[in-house]
Amino acid sequence: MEIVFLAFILILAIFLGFELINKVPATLHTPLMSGSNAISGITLIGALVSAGAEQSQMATILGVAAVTFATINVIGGYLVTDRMLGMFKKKKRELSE
Amino acid sequence: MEIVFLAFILILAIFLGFELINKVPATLHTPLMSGSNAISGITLIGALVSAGAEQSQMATILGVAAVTFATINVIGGYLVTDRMLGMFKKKKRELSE
Amino acid sequence: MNVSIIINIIYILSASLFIYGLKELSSPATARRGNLISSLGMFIAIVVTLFDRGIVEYQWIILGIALGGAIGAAAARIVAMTAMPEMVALFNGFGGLASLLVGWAALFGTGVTNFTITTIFLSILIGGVTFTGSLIAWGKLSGTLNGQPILFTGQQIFNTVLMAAILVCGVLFTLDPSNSYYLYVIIGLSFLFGVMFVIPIGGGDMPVVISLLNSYSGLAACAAGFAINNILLIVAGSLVGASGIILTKIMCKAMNRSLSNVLFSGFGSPTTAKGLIEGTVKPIVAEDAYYILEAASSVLIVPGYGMAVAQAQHVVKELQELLEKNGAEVVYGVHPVAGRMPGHMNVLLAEADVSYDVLLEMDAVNPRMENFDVAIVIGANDVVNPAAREDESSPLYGRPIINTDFARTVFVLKRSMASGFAGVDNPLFFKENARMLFGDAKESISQVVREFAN
Amino acid sequence: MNVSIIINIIYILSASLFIYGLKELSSPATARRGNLISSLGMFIAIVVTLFDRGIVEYQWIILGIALGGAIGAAAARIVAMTAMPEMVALFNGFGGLASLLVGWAALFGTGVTNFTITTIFLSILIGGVTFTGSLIAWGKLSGTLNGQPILFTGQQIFNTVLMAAILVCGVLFTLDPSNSYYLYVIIGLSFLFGVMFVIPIGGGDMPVVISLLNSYSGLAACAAGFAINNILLIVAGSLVGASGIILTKIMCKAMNRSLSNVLFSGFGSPTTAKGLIEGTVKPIVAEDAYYILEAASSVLIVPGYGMAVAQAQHVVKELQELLEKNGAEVVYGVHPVAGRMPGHMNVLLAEADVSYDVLLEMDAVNPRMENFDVAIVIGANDVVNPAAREDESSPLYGRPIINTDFARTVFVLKRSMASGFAGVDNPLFFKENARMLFGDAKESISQVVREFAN
Amino acid sequence: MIMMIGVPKETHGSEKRAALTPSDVKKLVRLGATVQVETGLGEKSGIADEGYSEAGASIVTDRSTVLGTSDVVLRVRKPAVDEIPKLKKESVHISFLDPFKETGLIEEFQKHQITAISMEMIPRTTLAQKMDALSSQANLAGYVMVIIACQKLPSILPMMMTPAGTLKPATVFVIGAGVAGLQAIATAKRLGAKVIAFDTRPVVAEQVRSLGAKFLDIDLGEIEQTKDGYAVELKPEQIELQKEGQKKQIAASDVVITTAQVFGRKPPVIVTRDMIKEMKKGSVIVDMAAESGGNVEGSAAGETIVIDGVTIVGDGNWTNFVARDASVMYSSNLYNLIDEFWDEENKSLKLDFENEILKGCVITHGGEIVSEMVKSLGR
Amino acid sequence: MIMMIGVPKETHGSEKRAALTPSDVKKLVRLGATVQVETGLGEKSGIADEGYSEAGASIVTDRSTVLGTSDVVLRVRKPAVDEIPKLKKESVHISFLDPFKETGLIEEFQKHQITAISMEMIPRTTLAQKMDALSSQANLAGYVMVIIACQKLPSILPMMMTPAGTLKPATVFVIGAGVAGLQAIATAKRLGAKVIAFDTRPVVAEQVRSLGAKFLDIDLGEIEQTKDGYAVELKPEQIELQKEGQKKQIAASDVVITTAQVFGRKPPVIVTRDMIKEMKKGSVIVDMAAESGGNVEGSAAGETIVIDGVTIVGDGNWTNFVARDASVMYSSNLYNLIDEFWDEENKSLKLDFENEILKGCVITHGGEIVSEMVKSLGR
Ligand SMILES: NC(=O)c1ccc[n+]([C@@H]2O[C@H](COP(=O)([O-])OP(=O)(O)OC[C@H]3O[C@@H](n4cnc5c(N)ncnc54)[C@H](OP(=O)(O)O)[C@@H]3O)[C@@H](O)[C@H]2O)c1
Ligand SMILES: NC(=O)c1ccc[n+]([C@@H]2O[C@H](COP(=O)([O-])OP(=O)(O)OC[C@H]3O[C@@H](n4cnc5c(N)ncnc54)[C@H](OP(=O)(O)O)[C@@H]3O)[C@@H](O)[C@H]2O)c1
Ligand SMILES: NC(=O)c1ccc[n+]([C@@H]2O[C@H](COP(=O)([O-])OP(=O)(O)OC[C@H]3O[C@@H](n4cnc5c(N)ncnc54)[C@H](O)[C@@H]3O)[C@@H](O)[C@H]2O)c1
Ligand SMILES: NC(=O)c1ccc[n+]([C@@H]2O[C@H](COP(=O)([O-])OP(=O)(O)OC[C@H]3O[C@@H](n4cnc5c(N)ncnc54)[C@H](O)[C@@H]3O)[C@@H](O)[C@H]2O)c1
Repeated sequence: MEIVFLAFILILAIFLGFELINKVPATLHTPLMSGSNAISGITLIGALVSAGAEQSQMATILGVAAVTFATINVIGGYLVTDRMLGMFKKKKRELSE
Repeated sequence: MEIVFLAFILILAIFLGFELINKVPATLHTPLMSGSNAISGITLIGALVSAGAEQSQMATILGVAAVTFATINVIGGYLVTDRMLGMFKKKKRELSE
Repeated sequence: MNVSIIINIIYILSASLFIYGLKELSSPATARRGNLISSLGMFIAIVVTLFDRGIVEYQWIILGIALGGAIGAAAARIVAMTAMPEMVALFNGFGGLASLLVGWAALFGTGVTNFTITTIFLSILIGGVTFTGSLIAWGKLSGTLNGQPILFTGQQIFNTVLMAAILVCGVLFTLDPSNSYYLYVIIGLSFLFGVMFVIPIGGGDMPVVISLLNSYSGLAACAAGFAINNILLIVAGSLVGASGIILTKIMCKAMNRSLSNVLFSGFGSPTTAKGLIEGTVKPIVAEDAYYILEAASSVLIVPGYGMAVAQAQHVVKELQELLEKNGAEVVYGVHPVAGRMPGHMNVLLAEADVSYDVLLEMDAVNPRMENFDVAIVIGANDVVNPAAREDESSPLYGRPIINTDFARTVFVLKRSMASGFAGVDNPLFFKENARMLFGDAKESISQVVREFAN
Repeated sequence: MNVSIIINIIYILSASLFIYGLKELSSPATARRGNLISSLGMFIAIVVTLFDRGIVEYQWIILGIALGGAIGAAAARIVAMTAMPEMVALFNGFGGLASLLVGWAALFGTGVTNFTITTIFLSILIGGVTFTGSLIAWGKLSGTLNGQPILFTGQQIFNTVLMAAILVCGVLFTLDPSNSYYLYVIIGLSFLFGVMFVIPIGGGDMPVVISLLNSYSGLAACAAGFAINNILLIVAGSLVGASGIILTKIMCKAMNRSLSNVLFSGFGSPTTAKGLIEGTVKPIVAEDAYYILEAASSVLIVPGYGMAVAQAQHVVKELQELLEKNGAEVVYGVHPVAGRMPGHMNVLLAEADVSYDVLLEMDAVNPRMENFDVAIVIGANDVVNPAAREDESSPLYGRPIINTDFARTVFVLKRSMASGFAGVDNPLFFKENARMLFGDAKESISQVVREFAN
Repeated sequence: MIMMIGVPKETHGSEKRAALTPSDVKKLVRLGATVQVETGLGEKSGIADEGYSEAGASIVTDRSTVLGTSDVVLRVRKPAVDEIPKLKKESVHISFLDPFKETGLIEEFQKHQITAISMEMIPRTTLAQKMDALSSQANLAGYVMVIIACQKLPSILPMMMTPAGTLKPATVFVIGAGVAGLQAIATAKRLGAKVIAFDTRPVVAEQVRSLGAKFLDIDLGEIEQTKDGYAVELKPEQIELQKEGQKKQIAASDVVITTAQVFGRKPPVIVTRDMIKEMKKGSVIVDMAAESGGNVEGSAAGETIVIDGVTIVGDGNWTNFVARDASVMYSSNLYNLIDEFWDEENKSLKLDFENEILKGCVITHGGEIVSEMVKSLGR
Repeated sequence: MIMMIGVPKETHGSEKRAALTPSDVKKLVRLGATVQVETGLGEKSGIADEGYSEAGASIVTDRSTVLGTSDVVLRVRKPAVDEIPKLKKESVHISFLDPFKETGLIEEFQKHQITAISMEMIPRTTLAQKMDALSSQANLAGYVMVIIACQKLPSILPMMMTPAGTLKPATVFVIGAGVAGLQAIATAKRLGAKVIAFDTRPVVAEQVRSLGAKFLDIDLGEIEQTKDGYAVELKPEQIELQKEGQKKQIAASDVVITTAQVFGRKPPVIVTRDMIKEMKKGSVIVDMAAESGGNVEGSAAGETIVIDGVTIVGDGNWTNFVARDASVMYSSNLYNLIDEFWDEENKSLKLDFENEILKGCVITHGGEIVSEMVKSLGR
């Protein structure tokens, strides 16, 4: 039964993903890409479970490596996105002053 | 655990519902309302289960009544929507000829 | 894999069809197909449900479906085109009622937990409100009931008390679900609440109310889904619930109102202007004007002093080009006294490089007026005032005008309901086929032009 | 309620934050907040996961997080603004690698069914492709690798064989998950496939590729979610997967290319025009032109013969008004020989009712050229040809021109790369600060005007 | 009895217009009237006798026949006093009459029991607009004045940025933005001039702007306009305020066109000699109403003169420069008037003296002065 | 040695232009030249002597001083032959010269060792555009011809829909859409006329349309243009084709403006008597080149005549109607020419005879004819 639920969730999420991005100005292409890339670092959650579950040494090693890489992705992704958007904001503010 | 899945599904469906209807021309307001009203007749599914489950006489009676009303909603809803949209289409076709 | 999983996989398919159908329904080009797709989703959902292990008795079901199907189909076929909105209201009410019944029936099911009881309560409550609310809306729209908003002192207090009562009953019911007394009270109160909800709203606002109730019936289905633990009900119900609310907001915006203003102001009663002029002023927004223009194959533009004031000639030319590109014939009907000096319109239209070939005199456009799909009156007033033809007491009586009121549809672009040079009211604005596009003419036309671009 | 349910409820919240964040990220006004919201979602998801019953060993986790966090933060801080895209590529690659590792680690988990193995295979495959693909993209963008597309005969066949091999290994692996040999082969092949996927694509198209790989890394996360049975991974992963594909399509559209054209044509290599003229022609679409204009506070419009041919004067005036409404100063720089007769531009601009006050002579605009945020060259060519200043061999040498190439940004609106009256090439089009907005001038400006409207 | 409509040739030397055009002859014939025109009627506006005869009019060589046998006589200008006796008794005479000044003429009409209709007295109501010859002619005059100014000005109106330098646009200042003034504004604007206008009636500002021109704001205190849309006379101190406000604008203008009039009064003097002195050499002033006094100090009726290097055009009779179109419009005004009061059944003109329009424009009837305005003036 | 630039008054009776304006005097002085002008130079174009003296020129009453003491003499029109001997030897003389016809004049220049520069021979290259007086004057002529046509036409150009009926827009047909023709098109278009144009050079069609006017398509077979952008002469059968194609358009036009020219040749006759006969009475034809033969059969040089009821304007010297602006442009052309060849160091004119521009426009130098074109004609 669980698989049904998961499938339902998958389908809904995919539809939602399609709908969310409707019309993006080109200036936002890169930040949006970077921001959603950061979200894809959600695999970190999985990595945490793997790393912490003490299943086997191999799993832990893999898990810790995964945690490291995923964290780079998450932290780096969010910060870079923020920097990009910060520039954008400033330019706009300059104008309004 | 099931409830978690259901809640996830609910949230996603609600977000999706919000996203789906972005910009609707006024000419489509009524058909869209009518069409989504027909979808809300999905309660028919529930009614079918209630009516057919032979839980108790009361449930069956209620279920059958529900089936009847829900069917009116579903059948009537889709047909009316189709009629409305048919009119619309014809007007457009006239033009292109 | 067991049957339940197969059923659920079909449900996923069905939900996808609903989603896709809804998406297509919201664009004119694909709407009809969208409806078809969504009905296909419904069909497979129904068929597959019938295979449910739990369903053992088919005869009653068949009866219910046959009866409901016949009524629904007949109603949908017979109903006059103009009565469709009230028919939708009625259907919606039945949907609400069905949710109420499903919720109720779920009480008799197995594994009734606290959580299920809560959702049963919700499905009964929302279903009941939807039911009576829709009935009232139907009555107001069809004229069975008076369209005027019904307001009385203490209404607010009464409604608050009512809500509190429902809540209390709900809690009691959850604590003791076997006591059907609470159940009946809840059903009764939710019916009453549905009535109270709709009566203070004027007949003119009923479409918005129906849309909102439609959203509610989705929520009711969703609640019923929780009650009987059915994912498809949850998904479809919440889809309708959410999209219905958005649609309601869009409809309010199109009327330039807020939702709360619609629900609580007692506005929206059909109005009649005083004096000889009868009818309702029907405002329109640029977007809708665009949809009508887009479908028009012959368009008459009647410019007046307002076009000059707005300096709208350039955008008017742009609109002309877009309409022509869209396959429509566009001509200008220039009244000899339009503007404030002889040839005023000519000066401006020449500036915008409008070809002389499409500038027609009043006498050239009037005979073919019935054949224009749309006449766009741009900042003209006196020169299209039908009082000159109809109303002997009018100071304009006897002056020839451009009979835009004979065109299939007339758009009047001006900033307000103010009168023109002659200072007399214009019955054109109240005609059945007239739509007012309020705002500075240049702004308004620019907006329409933009719609063409999208 | 047990911990797992609480965790999952938090996950729901976190997913909602991701959804909302993504939505806000796609509009300029809210993008930054969107990113913040999404990071908040990530934060609570991480925190709550740490409470997972299954997690018993924290020291390694802390180490991993600390290390990764430090690297990520440092990289994000240090990277030069211009190097951001390649940084994103790198991050993305790490994300893919992480998914690969998570999938791999899941092999050692409990309850490994056929289904789980399939998803593990998928997460390893997609993760691997994403990893090496992103690395190559990073190399091409940063210049570490040559940006030229690498094409060799038999490439198609090689890739087909590669894919088949992966598939076969996948099946074998699923049948015998304990045999780690297949696993290593799959990892190796997926790495190879990632490389093969990106090398035939030119450096100029890398942003599209990164966006696509980003979508893949979402899918990888999704697959990993199935593998370890984590809803949040599934939801967030599929969100990113789907929205990434849409974004990729949008980016292709903005470049006027199809996705398959980008991926398989070997196009997009940086080009250099022959002869003396150096640099790349950088086309721009109306939408982007709008974003730059929207931020400009002083704009120079330089009209030429092409404006006359396109009869674009009226829309130019409209653009002027919109820019002014937006707070920018707009002036026209009219070159004495622009057009085909003396005063040609004056005739047209007067027709469009452009105030004389904003019509400036060449000598009035040239000294302040550096201060214009944007110079919009509308169908002018010879009169803005810097060869007249720079290139002694040019037949135009010595003729005074409007030095639009000194403005911060120049938009050149014309239909092609064709030359003007004098028949000589124009180095302006290749300058660093020049952007070509190709198309009929009237069309192009109308599009920009529409962007202002939205 | 069929109605005879007669049109004699214009006698005033400089008058080129014809009171009736062939296309309107055709329309009158269609109404059921008989039309006779004097030979050579349309010559000066480029219409041959054949045009008229083809349209259904009879061409008459003898002028007195036209005058003496017609039930309705149409012309442009007021008749010579000595021609009144030649008219058929109780006939209708329609033309410009200048009734406030021409008391002798009015008396003569009275004496011979002629129903005299004055075209300048057509009221400015919505319904009478189509018969309003003052407007139709003023409109053309507005165009003509600009063309004449262009021709006299030693520079061009539009701006031109050329390899041989930039020519600035000429500045045209229009004083009085009634019918003629507005058309002058439109025409100058079309030619690319910088146009500024002034009028005492505040409603005009919006109209000026609706033509894309600028309005000069001068605060004169309270200003009214009559119900017919005419301006009221300014108080002396207001005139001073106006002059002060315009001084700078006049000095900065290449062309000044004055059309300021107050119905039934001598036009105010707005441009004085010292203002002219301040203008650039070669500038042009067109004084629309020079013939009836004018807005410009020193302007000569019917002449173009140069004062302090400034050309002052006071030619008057502006529409004669575009005689063909002017005839078309005037003739159409007359036809609309006749058509309005035509009795379909009897195929004749039936004047209903209770009608608002006729109350205004009929001056004499049955030996009496019937116009209230002219009467009140007579007292 | 400081360079003396002198400007004598124009002697031709109808010439109102001045070869130099005060603002260009100022610029020349800034270059380092001395400028002397004959008294009354700018009178007819509205420039007082004070203007010049304020700008830094000395006002000279004696004409022979101006001629005899100047190193460079500037004027508009070609000089009288008897004034050449009065010029300083080896001085430079810049003006229109009509060098193909004025062989006597050229000889006289040769004899007195004058460097004669002909303004009509400035090549039509990109770089010389700022000195191109033919273009700058033709441009103004285009405007003037339309204004004159407006003034002669008994109707108005724009369309007007009024209570007194609708006036159709006048149709203006422009034959030859070079510099003058294009400006005529633009001006007529501005005034609201329906404008149609024709030219033999196919590239012109787009230019005409870029002004919002229509182009009359007549298929004449192959057509070329010279590298300077001038038209080549048509073959006789092509001229016939053209006439045939234009006939109907001419008959339907209220105004016809002809500017068709072929550089160095007599203009082709395009509008014949029978075409004129087909036109409406009162229509106007403006023949730009009437003075050098003209495009219209029967047009009179320097005069306005009426043939078959059609007014044919052959006045010529068009820019004199806008003498001030014409002077500004011509003067600016001259200044640009001097500036181009000014030697900053020696503060004097330094003519480099290898320069493409000078190769074209210098006719005589050091007693020789140096212009290849004039030379080839002499043989
Ligand atoms: N042609 C002539 O020679 C002449 C001369 C004098 C008088 N008249 C008289 O003027 C009248 C002309 O008739 P008409 O229909 O052209 O004009 P009108 O009757 O005066 O009506 C003009 C309308 O334009 C609207 N308007 C003004 N500014 C606007 C803007 N910026 N955007 C949109 N609408 C705007 C006004 O309504 P809102 O305020 O609601 O926007 C007004 O009702 C006739 O009565 C005629 O007799 C004509
Ligand atoms: N002013 C005068 O009196 C005069 C007289 C004769 C010659 N000239 C010469 O003409 C030239 C004028 O310079 P200029 O810069 O104005 O013009 P230009 O150099 O001729 O360039 C015009 C440009 O406009 C573009 N264009 C044409 N139609 C267009 C359309 N519909 N939409 C967008 N672009 C369009 C063309 O490029 P695409 O084909 O790629 O679109 C062309 O490169 C000078 O060389 C001057 O010497 C001037
Ligand atoms: N109701 C109608 O249908 C109708 C018909 C025709 C005209 N009109 C209106 O009547 C108005 C007057 O028409 P007209 O042109 O025949 O008027 P006019 O010839 O009497 O006067 C010309 C203008 O001069 C102005 N003026 C007077 N004194 C002035 C001063 N001291 N300084 C500056 N300007 C001064 C007047 O205000 C008027 O605008 C117009 O606005 C016109 O729109 C209305
Ligand atoms: N390169 C430059 O910078 C430059 C400078 C000035 C002018 N020009 C170009 O040179 C061209 C000619 O200039 P112009 O006006 O001095 O020429 P022009 O006065 O010699 O001739 C006027 C026009 O008459 C046309 N014509 C000749 N025979 C004709 C016939 N039989 N029927 C109809 N038309 C006929 C010609 O094609 C020309 O367009 C123009 O197009 C102009 O753009 C170029």
